Amino acid sequence: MILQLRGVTKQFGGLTAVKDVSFDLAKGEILGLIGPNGAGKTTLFNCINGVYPVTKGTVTFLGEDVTNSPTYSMAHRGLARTHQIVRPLNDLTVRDNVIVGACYGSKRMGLGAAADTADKTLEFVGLAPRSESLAGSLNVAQKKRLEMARALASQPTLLLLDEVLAGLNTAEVSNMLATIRRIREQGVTIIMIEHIMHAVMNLSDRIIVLNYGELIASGAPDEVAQDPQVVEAYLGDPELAAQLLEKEKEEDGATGNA
Amino acid sequence: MLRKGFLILLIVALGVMLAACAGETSAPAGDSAATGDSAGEAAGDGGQMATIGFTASLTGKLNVESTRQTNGLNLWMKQVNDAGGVALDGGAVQFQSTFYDDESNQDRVQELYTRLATEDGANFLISPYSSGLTAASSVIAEQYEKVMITTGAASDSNYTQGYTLVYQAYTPASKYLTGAVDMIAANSPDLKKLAIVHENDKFSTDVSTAAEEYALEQGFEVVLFEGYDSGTTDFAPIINKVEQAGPDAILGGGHFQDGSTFARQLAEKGVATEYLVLLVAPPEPTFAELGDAAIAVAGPSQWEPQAAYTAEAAEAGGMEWYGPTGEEFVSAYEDEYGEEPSYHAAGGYTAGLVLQAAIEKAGSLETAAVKEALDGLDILTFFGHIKFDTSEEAHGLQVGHEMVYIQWQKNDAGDLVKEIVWPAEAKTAEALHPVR
Amino acid sequence: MKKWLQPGLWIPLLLVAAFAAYPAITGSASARETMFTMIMSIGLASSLNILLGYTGYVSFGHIVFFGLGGYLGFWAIDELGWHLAPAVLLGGVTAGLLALLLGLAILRLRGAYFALATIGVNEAMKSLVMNLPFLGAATGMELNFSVYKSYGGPATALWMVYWSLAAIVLIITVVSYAVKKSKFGLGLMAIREDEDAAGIMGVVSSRAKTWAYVLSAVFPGMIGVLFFFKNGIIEPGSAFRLNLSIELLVMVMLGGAGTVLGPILGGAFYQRLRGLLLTSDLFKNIQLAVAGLLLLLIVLFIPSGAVGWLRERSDRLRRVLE
Amino acid sequence: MFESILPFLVDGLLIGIVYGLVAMGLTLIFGIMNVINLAHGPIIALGMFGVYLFFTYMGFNPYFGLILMAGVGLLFGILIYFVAVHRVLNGPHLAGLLATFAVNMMIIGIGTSIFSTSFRNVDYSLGSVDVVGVTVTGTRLAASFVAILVTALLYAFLYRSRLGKNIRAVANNRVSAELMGIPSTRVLAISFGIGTMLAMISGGLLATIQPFTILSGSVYELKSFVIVVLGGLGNPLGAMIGGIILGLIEGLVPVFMKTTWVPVLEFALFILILLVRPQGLFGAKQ
Repeated sequence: MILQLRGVTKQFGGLTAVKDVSFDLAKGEILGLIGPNGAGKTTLFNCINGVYPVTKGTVTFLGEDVTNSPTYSMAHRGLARTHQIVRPLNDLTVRDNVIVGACYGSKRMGLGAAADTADKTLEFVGLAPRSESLAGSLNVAQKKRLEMARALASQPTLLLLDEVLAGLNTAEVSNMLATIRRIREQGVTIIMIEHIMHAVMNLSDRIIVLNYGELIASGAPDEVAQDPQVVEAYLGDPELAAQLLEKEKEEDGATGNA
Repeated sequence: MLRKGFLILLIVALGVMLAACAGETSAPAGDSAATGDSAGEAAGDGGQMATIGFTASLTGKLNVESTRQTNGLNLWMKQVNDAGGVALDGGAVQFQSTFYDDESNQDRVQELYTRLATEDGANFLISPYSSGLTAASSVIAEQYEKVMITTGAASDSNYTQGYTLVYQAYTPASKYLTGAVDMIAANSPDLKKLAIVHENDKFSTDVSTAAEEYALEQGFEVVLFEGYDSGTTDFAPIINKVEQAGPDAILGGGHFQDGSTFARQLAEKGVATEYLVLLVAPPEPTFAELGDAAIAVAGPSQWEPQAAYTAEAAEAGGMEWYGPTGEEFVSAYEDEYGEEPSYHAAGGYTAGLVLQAAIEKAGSLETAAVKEALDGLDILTFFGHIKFDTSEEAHGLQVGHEMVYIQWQKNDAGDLVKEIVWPAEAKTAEALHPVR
Repeated sequence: MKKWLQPGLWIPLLLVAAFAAYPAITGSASARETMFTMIMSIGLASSLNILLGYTGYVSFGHIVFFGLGGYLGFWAIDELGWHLAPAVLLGGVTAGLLALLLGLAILRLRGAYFALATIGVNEAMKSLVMNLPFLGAATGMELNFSVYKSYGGPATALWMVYWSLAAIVLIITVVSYAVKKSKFGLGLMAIREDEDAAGIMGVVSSRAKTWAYVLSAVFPGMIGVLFFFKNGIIEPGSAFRLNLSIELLVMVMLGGAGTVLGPILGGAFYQRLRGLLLTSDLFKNIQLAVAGLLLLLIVLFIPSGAVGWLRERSDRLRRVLE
Repeated sequence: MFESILPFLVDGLLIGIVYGLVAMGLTLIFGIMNVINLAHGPIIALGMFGVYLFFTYMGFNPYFGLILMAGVGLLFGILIYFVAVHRVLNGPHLAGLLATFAVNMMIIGIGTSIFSTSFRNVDYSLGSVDVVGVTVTGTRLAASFVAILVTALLYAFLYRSRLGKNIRAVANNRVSAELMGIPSTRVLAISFGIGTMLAMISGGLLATIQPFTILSGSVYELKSFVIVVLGGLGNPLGAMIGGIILGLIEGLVPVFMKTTWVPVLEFALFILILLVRPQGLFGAKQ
């Protein structure tokens, strides 16, 4: 097991954002994390990588109890993540952004090695031509790739992807999906939060569903899509519900794109 | 490679150029200063011209006192030059001044005095106003072997730092309030409890510490010894503390503003005391603006227009009389500046006068000769007795000059007037007490 | 390493060296005093830049390190009879230690709270020193003139102090460049851009910030000893002058925060501008207002300062100027 | 014992109430737009000079001068907002600090050249009053009274008037306030004006009880920092409580030790509060 959550609960004042969530994650797996807006998905990420201290429960990463470890120590242990709202280091170049990831990630490389890694990673995500631009000057899709590159450059064991597809156009989405597949091929375990259903259904080996902070379903994509509790949870958001139901039709729609 | 070399050269050139510009202008000198006395310019007929360098606080927190001091010095220079200068062996020497604005700021003083001593070729230096600025300038005077007369710089500590060319015109801080202790002992032998409340700066702390020591020696009890921060405007806590301690007399103060505010707030709170003696503020003519709160407030002064030091007194005391009489000085100053001279103005004039006496005696402008003359100087002027300590430990410390104590009293017409109440031989009225 | 030959390093180094050498070329003591002020500003501004420019923490009370270092060094020379060199080191170490202690505490605060806390630290330290008799309390301390004699007379002593200052400022320039080009510096800049994101990427921000703070404090501590040794007198008011602290901020902003060259140009330009305004009949009385107007225009329209502005103009300049 | 510390207590309390008003403008502006106004000190000094000039040259009663200065302050604050603050509002916090500091330099620079740095007094007396056996000057008592009155009026304005409610809405969340149709720029400008007005009024009150120079504001700016941190940045009522605490410290500490230790304690407390309770002793959480 790479990651184990046991009874993780997070309260903000009176509000319970995440309630008693437990799950396991095996090496090499892609786990989809879905749920309606405000279900506590990002909060759960924040609990896993130490942004928020958890109210209750434990997080075990690579066999060690890492509950409430500071964010940097999670990064050093090999956990990387991207943000739903991108957080580029605006006044640094794209390359420097990625070098930070490499320098301070799981390998804590020296500057020289980090620069090599950064160049390779930028090549990998297709940002090499912009590597000397300031991160602040990128467009949204590029910033998303930058986040990805930064996370990858840290040579993570586990990658948390928070809506990397949101705000991208169709071509950009399929590009990104291809990238994610290739990351998996390198043996990186992934948890991804995603609203674009066909993507998450296609990529994930397994899906867990959060609603009002509670884990309401877990299983293979097909099972989850048909789970009445999940469908009900999504009724509040007709668009998502429609996507969920149409999933069958779109099967394999994005594959074959390399 | 060639291009790189060129670039390096360019940057070095740029740097030096920028430095040069800075060198020219960052001293605020240039045009605002160097206004040599116009009378001095005419001394081209074989006579010599001596340059006196100093800085003054044209701006900054000390500008009022500093300006008066400069006025006094300029008056002296004008009078000497009008009289044809000082006669030396090689012909008469006249004086011109070079000065800069120090903004009452210690950072700039050394830069400016170095400039005066080297580039501007000053023969002699006069100190800036205030002890802190003077301490910084003394290092430079000594380093470049220029005689410096200090005025408006009373702290004793500057004269125990091993300087050999720095001479003090003022009575040192340690003597400022000892006379007040003597006065109280003489007038009201039954009073024993003193409160000393002083501004927490160099000068006032030196004064108060010395006064406390002296008072204890004289058998007084110091029931409160307390400092307050410079710039204090609310004395309520201090006054409450004074009332709690219940002293017979209150000594202390600092500079003009805090002193007059303290006096005012004491009056507002109706604090009863036999004597109230404050530094610096009471001798200032504007202290009278406090109205009734000023009545019976006393203070030490370096000099007062009424002080009548005379040639006869000099003779009696075995000293040489030098310079104008007090009356002559006051009327000349009033003609020139349209106001009564304060002791800062008299101090500035005296600094020049002392220098003149020493140059005359030395018959030379050479530092060594003038230094020797200053060491041996023992004169009485309108400002009082001038004599310097020549010991190694406290060279240049003023040992001749005495403070006078003034007190604000109401005359028969109901106007507030300053009367000299101490020392006994100089007094113009009996000290009024209690204050309230 | 190749990076030591980069123009980003040698341009600022040459510039500082040229400033420093100017009085030696003319041999004028008064030029030396003028340049002392300028080079000191450059050194202090460059030190502040490590915290302000690289790490993004606004310290309003940075002068506390100059003051405290100056005080301790002065005390060692005056009371313990130390030579200037170890005293300068003592000043640096004291300032560094204070920064280390403070770093563990107030660096947890962010943004405006940190800025306010630094003012508080400076004022607290000033009032504390005013109550410490061994440091001369409110009256401060004075050096006996004979001290200078052991350095070969006052003239030699003052030139020695000047060259020591120049050497320290050259070191600061190298350190500033080295930090900027290092992994440590990259971590600092990541903190400046987004402290939380930096943490998530693995930057141990509490530790990095503290070391940046220490580094930016050590040199002002050393410079303080040199300055007050030269002055021969130290008082609480001149050691912990909040105004100077804020002037340093202005210098860094003028030249460009976060660049190696910026604080150097900013320091030189600010001192020169002050000189110009003070000597101009038109501006003499309102020099502060003119400086304020200039600052406002820069903050509003060129927030990245002169060097930052140039770097934004062209990629070529960005490669040359650091 | 109590008898003997009573005068310390009364004086501390009275000046503390005025301190509360001194800091209120600073904390109000911070609460609404997250800007620490470094021009706060010079604005206080302008308030002092305003009352002084009206009194000395036009013979206006200082308390009437205070009302005039309130109007001047409002307009002046709105001017500062549009000249210096508006553009940097969404920038890094350093920009806000530096922009307001630039205003500070300009006011001090021009003020010094007009008024020099010599001390002024508003030569106005209301005599002395006996409060629970302690002699207190009338102007001091009046200053505390006016400070409380102004605080009450401010709260009435913030909680009763439409504009006040808009201000609170903008303070709470500027974006959603805009979505609700509140013109945030206008509201922010007026808020800055009100903050400036409060600073000017407090300056005017101080002028009636103490001498001052154009530079005096900086002393009160430093005090204001301590006060707002005590009471919680952004909380006007907290500022009043913080002011009273500061006044009591200044009044009572001298009973037990030398007055020169007062600033040490003040700033140590200031740092301590920042570290332990950055939201202030009574601060509402942001």
